[in-house]
Amino acid sequence: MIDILQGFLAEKGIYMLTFILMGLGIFGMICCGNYMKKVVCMNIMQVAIIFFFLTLGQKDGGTLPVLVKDIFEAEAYINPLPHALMLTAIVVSLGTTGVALALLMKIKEIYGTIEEEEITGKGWKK
Amino acid sequence: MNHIPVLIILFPLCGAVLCPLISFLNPAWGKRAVVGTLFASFALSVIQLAGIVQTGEPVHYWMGGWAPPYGIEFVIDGVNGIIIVLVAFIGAFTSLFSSPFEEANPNHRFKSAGYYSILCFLVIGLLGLSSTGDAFNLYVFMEIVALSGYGLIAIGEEKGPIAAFRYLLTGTIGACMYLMGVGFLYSATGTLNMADLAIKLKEIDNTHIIILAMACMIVGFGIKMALFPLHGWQPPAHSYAHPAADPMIAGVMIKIPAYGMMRFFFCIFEETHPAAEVVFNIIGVMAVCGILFGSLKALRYDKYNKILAYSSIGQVGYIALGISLGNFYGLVGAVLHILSHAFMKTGLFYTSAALKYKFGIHYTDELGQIYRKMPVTGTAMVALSLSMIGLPPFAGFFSKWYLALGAIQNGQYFYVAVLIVSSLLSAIYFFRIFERLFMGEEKQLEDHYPAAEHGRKEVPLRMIIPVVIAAVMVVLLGLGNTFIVNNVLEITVMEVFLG
Amino acid sequence: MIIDSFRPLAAIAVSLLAAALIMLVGNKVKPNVREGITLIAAVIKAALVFSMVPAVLAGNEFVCRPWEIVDGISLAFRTDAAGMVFACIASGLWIVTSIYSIGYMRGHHEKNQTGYFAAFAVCLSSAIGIAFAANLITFFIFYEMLTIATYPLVAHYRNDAAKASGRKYLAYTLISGQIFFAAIVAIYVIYGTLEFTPGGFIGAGSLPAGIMLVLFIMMIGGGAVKAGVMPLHGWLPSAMVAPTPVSALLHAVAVVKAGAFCVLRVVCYVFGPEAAGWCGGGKLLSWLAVCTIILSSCIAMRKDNLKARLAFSTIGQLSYIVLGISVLAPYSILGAAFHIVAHAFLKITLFMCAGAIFVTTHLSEISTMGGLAKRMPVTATCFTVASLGIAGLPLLAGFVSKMNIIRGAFLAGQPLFVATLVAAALLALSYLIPVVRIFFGKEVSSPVLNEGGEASKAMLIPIIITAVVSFILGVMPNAALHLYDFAAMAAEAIAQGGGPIA
Amino acid sequence: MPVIFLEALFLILLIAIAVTIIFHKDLLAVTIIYCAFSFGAMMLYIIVGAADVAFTEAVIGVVSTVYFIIAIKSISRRCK
Amino acid sequence: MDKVKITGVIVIIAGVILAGFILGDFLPTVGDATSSANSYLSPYYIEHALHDTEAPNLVTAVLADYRGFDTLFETCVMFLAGVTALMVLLSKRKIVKGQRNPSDTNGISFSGTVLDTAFRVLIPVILIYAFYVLAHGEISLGGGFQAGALLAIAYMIDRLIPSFQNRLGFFTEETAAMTAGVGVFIYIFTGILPMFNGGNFLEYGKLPFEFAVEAAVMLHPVGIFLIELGVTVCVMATIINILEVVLERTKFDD
Repeated sequence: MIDILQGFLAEKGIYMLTFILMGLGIFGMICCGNYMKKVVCMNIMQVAIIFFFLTLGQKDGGTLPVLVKDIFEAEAYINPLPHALMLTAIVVSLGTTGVALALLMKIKEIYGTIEEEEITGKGWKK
Repeated sequence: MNHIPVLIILFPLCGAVLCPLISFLNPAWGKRAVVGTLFASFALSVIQLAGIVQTGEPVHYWMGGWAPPYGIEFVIDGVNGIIIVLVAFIGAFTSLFSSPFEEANPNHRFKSAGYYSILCFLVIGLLGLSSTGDAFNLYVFMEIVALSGYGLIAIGEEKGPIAAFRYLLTGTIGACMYLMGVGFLYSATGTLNMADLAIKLKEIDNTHIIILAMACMIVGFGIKMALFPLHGWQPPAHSYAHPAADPMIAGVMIKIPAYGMMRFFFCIFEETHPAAEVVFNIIGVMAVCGILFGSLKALRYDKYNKILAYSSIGQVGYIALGISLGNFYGLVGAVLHILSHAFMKTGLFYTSAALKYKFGIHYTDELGQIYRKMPVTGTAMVALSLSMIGLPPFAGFFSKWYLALGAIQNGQYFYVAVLIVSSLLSAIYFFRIFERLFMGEEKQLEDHYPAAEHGRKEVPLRMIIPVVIAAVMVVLLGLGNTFIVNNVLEITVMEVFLG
Repeated sequence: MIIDSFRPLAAIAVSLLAAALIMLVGNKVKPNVREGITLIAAVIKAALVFSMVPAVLAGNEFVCRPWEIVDGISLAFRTDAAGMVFACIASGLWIVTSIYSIGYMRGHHEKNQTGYFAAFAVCLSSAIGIAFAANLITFFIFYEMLTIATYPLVAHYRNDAAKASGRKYLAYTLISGQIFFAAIVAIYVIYGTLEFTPGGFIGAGSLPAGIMLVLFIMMIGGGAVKAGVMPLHGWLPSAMVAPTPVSALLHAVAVVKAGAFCVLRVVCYVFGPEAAGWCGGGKLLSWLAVCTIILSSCIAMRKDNLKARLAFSTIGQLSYIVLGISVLAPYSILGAAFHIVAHAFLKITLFMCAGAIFVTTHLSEISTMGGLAKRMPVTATCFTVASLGIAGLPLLAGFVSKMNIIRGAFLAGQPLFVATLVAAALLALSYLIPVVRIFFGKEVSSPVLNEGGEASKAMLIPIIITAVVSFILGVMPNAALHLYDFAAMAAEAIAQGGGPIA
Repeated sequence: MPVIFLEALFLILLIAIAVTIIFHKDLLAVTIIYCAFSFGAMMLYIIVGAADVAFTEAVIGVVSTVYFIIAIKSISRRCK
Repeated sequence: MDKVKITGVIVIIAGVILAGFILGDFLPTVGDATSSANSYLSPYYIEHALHDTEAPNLVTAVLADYRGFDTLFETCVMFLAGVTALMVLLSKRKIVKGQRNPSDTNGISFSGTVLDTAFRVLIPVILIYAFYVLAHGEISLGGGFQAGALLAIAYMIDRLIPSFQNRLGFFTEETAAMTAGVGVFIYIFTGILPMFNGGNFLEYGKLPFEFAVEAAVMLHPVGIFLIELGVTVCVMATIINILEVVLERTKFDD
């Protein structure tokens, strides 16, 4: 039973859960009326993508990608490339969040609200 | 070792990061650092293109000396060589163009420095986006472009922040989608280098993942280039951005992702792949809808920038149409349209910014008889608009010619009809502007910045030069298109894109 | 023999440069300088064009291929016989119209004269470009340039009426132009060439007849709109709101003639008589032309506004050319080519007369012009001469061309067309002679006609010149520029169907 | 127990947190929950062996939470 | 609205699960050491990193050396984010600061000396740890980014707790942005140096410091340290920058 579950998780389950998380993030970005929550959901989505990349580099029986004396076999370590990539992506997400928050404060100053509906009602479309 | 590919980026990069510090020491020199480095980068890009045309070989530059696929490399062939020239060209002149704007509000020392820094980063990002040969590096540059775009849109007019915020949300989804696509490709091949990806993808038979990656790429690049159903962020962003930076944002920022898309679909995915045909058809449908939608929507607005923004949606559709055709003439048309539309839209936004700068004009019904007060701007506007409609001998006509040629070669007569309809629709809204420009009632207009420009007829020379250059380039690009096609595109498109 | 020369390009560039110069300095210098530029450019241009006449007449061709304009096709200019016919009248009449414009614009105290003269110069450039274009893409570039350059002239007054007619003009010409463009692309993809070839490069039967007919219609549409063939003529009468020199230009020199010339190029140099006849396009076009001739003559009779009557007369006369071409017989093509010349001189005389009358007396309705001959005898006389010429009376230019068209139609076994042509001549008489009768009538219908004198010299001299020329052309069709020979050469080349002379 | 179950467990936890964030009305609470989300993500990264990424995520979790809280101070706390 | 959200969430969960079952397994099995992702580039990095770059931490080796160019622009993104945030809020009015004293409410006020003292003790620890992380980036976990963020966190604590009187606070929003720029410039400069010595951009092996080391490969740790230093400065300054920008325009009235 555990074997089957493990096999299922390894083949599909983890990816499914990751995609669900990503889907929720995108859904939140689209459906939440509050801009602040949109930003939080954006972060959720980014976490999902980062995790997706990390799972690609996962290796059974591998350890952290820090070399230990005398062990240089490729099988012994987890793939370091996705980690390096995701470090970059994570920093980018922090930058984006910072800018988004600054924008939110500016929007609050101009419109007095950060609710999508209220802003749309104030003649945004024109 | 030839360092030009990286120097093109490094010069403005140094200017951009040191601009705040230099401005702190001496406000005038911060600006000059950015403008100077951008012009240096433009000169270098021209040298680089000349070298590529002479040798006919793409230039490779290995970052850190690491051979691809282990390190990051820059690959510059004819097509992106010319696009780099375009970006550096427009970037340099836009930085020149924006200086009167920044002098007009000297209330804060950092304001000018920050503006130039962000603008410079936009240029850097676009340069990197077009020169990189690494899929993940492309993502990083995409984010640079996006972040600087958010900044320049947010510091624009009153609705700028909210336009920027919407762009931020949509743009992040786009970038993440692109990243997803790269993830799929990486999971299937284990490499990130584009050339290497192309080789590896030929070997694998896992079709699902290629389709998924293609879908993600379409969404990712589609959002960045404002392709039809994914264009929502674009009209507000282009209409409310900082007027001086708007030429760059509207003219170039949405074109380079189109080039990226082209590169992915022709260099990395095989265009003979069974899924490719479906994907190309989908892009074609999106393009057609975008062309018609953009042109129709532009008819509804009176705001000059909005009209231009919606027409951009249509024009990006032209490029996507060229991509979806997938034959030689279609691709040549798409690349030429990237070039010509960049100059047209940049020029039109220059005129828009000049109007805003001089008289604070935002709406076309304020344009009455403005050509008497600003003859150069008025003339440039006419030339650029005629090019947008696609009338000879301006550049817009010739890219349309190649697109139509490609469409008929593929037997897609419907696309030709769409091109024609779109030309006619754009003729309607541009001639409406002309009517107002030449035949509208003259309005009493007051100088927007009376203190800065007392008693002058036109806008300052630094703004006139870019306007004139854009208009001249549209003519030159039209009459000299075969120079580009024969010397640069013919070889590169055949070899790089169509294998 | 082929002569590589930049003369064709120079002839085009002269007036473009003049336009640029006028735009740049027009508002800063005195009107005399500005108009001096126009006149000098006109003279240089005419000299350039006329200087090529002897060589072309001797069977040579001036060819100029400056550079490739799109992949695989050069921007190419070639002075073949048909092109020379059009170029000669366009450049020759530009001088006349310029002089006349100066008189008219000053007499009428028009605004925006700088833009007017600049646009006029661009129009002429495009006309010469159209005449000399050696392939379809060059042709199309100048054709669209003409469309755009004419727009400011049509909308010259910048009031609501002008705006409306400008829109109408653009709607007709741009739509047809874009369709023309699509057809060009299709032809390039299918046949791999766009070079004008006497006798056409499209072989009969190389495409299914239906598709070829569609292509034919798409291409002819571009010319037919400008030439005012009947269902597509709507813009022409409403463009009458423009100043009279513009109407003269539109109707006599550049625009409608460019349309007719476009029809000639498409039918005879792209499709060729054989393919045009095979796909049924020739027949379609000739019936359209017949209908246009009859209908427009009938409408012209009912118009009281002089310019409107002349406009419908133009529509009818242009359809003569179209009919001549679409009969597809050598003589009729000769006649059509020569009718471009004849009608140019005749109709420009008529329009200039109408303009002179309007500027001098401010009268525009025919019914108010009774007894005009008393005040303006020279104008009235010239008007009479031109009217008779339009009707096709012997000794005047119109006779030569109509005779040849009829001869061609007769030899081609189309008696119905012959009948139409003869009837149309009578109809032309019936709508122009009443005007003449009113002019020379005893009864003076407007008080302004009792006093004052003739029109100003700047207007009068061009009128006299064109009237005299149309008489000379009627007596000696080959006088001076050998335009008749050119027309004959063109018809002969088309009939023989020689390959491209490039 | 294989690592993969832990992964799945934490992913489900994250999904639950995400759903909570989407439905919650109090922005300050959302921020605090997001802090928990960030922590969960960090654990997840450690589980898959990406210690560097986890380290970064931990640091960023702190920084962005502080940003969020300060921003909420100047923006209203309630949301519709 | 809530109903829409509930439906949406359910649809997404169900949709992804369905799609996962319907589509075949096109992604590699999690943990599969033989998948193409794990068997093409990664063995090269693992086996050659130490030899190539002298950095036992593979992630740092890849991040700072093999793909150092990415990291340069990652740093640029941070700098850019700081400048952008500053530019966006530049026109917004700042909240006027009063005299800084313990009772000042400009800052999140933690009441009680215990917490204050706890944080006071924390700051030097964090600082030391940050420098450790910076210096040991290529050997063990961490690197420039984490070090910078830790430094910034120390600053944050100092800045946010009113009773600390902001002793570390020598930054304003503008000086922070400038410092971030200098940080990026350190990075770029480190990259440019090898170009004078015949190397490519960021080719640490050609740094002009041959006299100090016995083998060219030993220059790699030097290069990595230098760029990590740049990253640290930039990241620290940017986080402080955004913090100052947001903080100075926020009123803490409760």
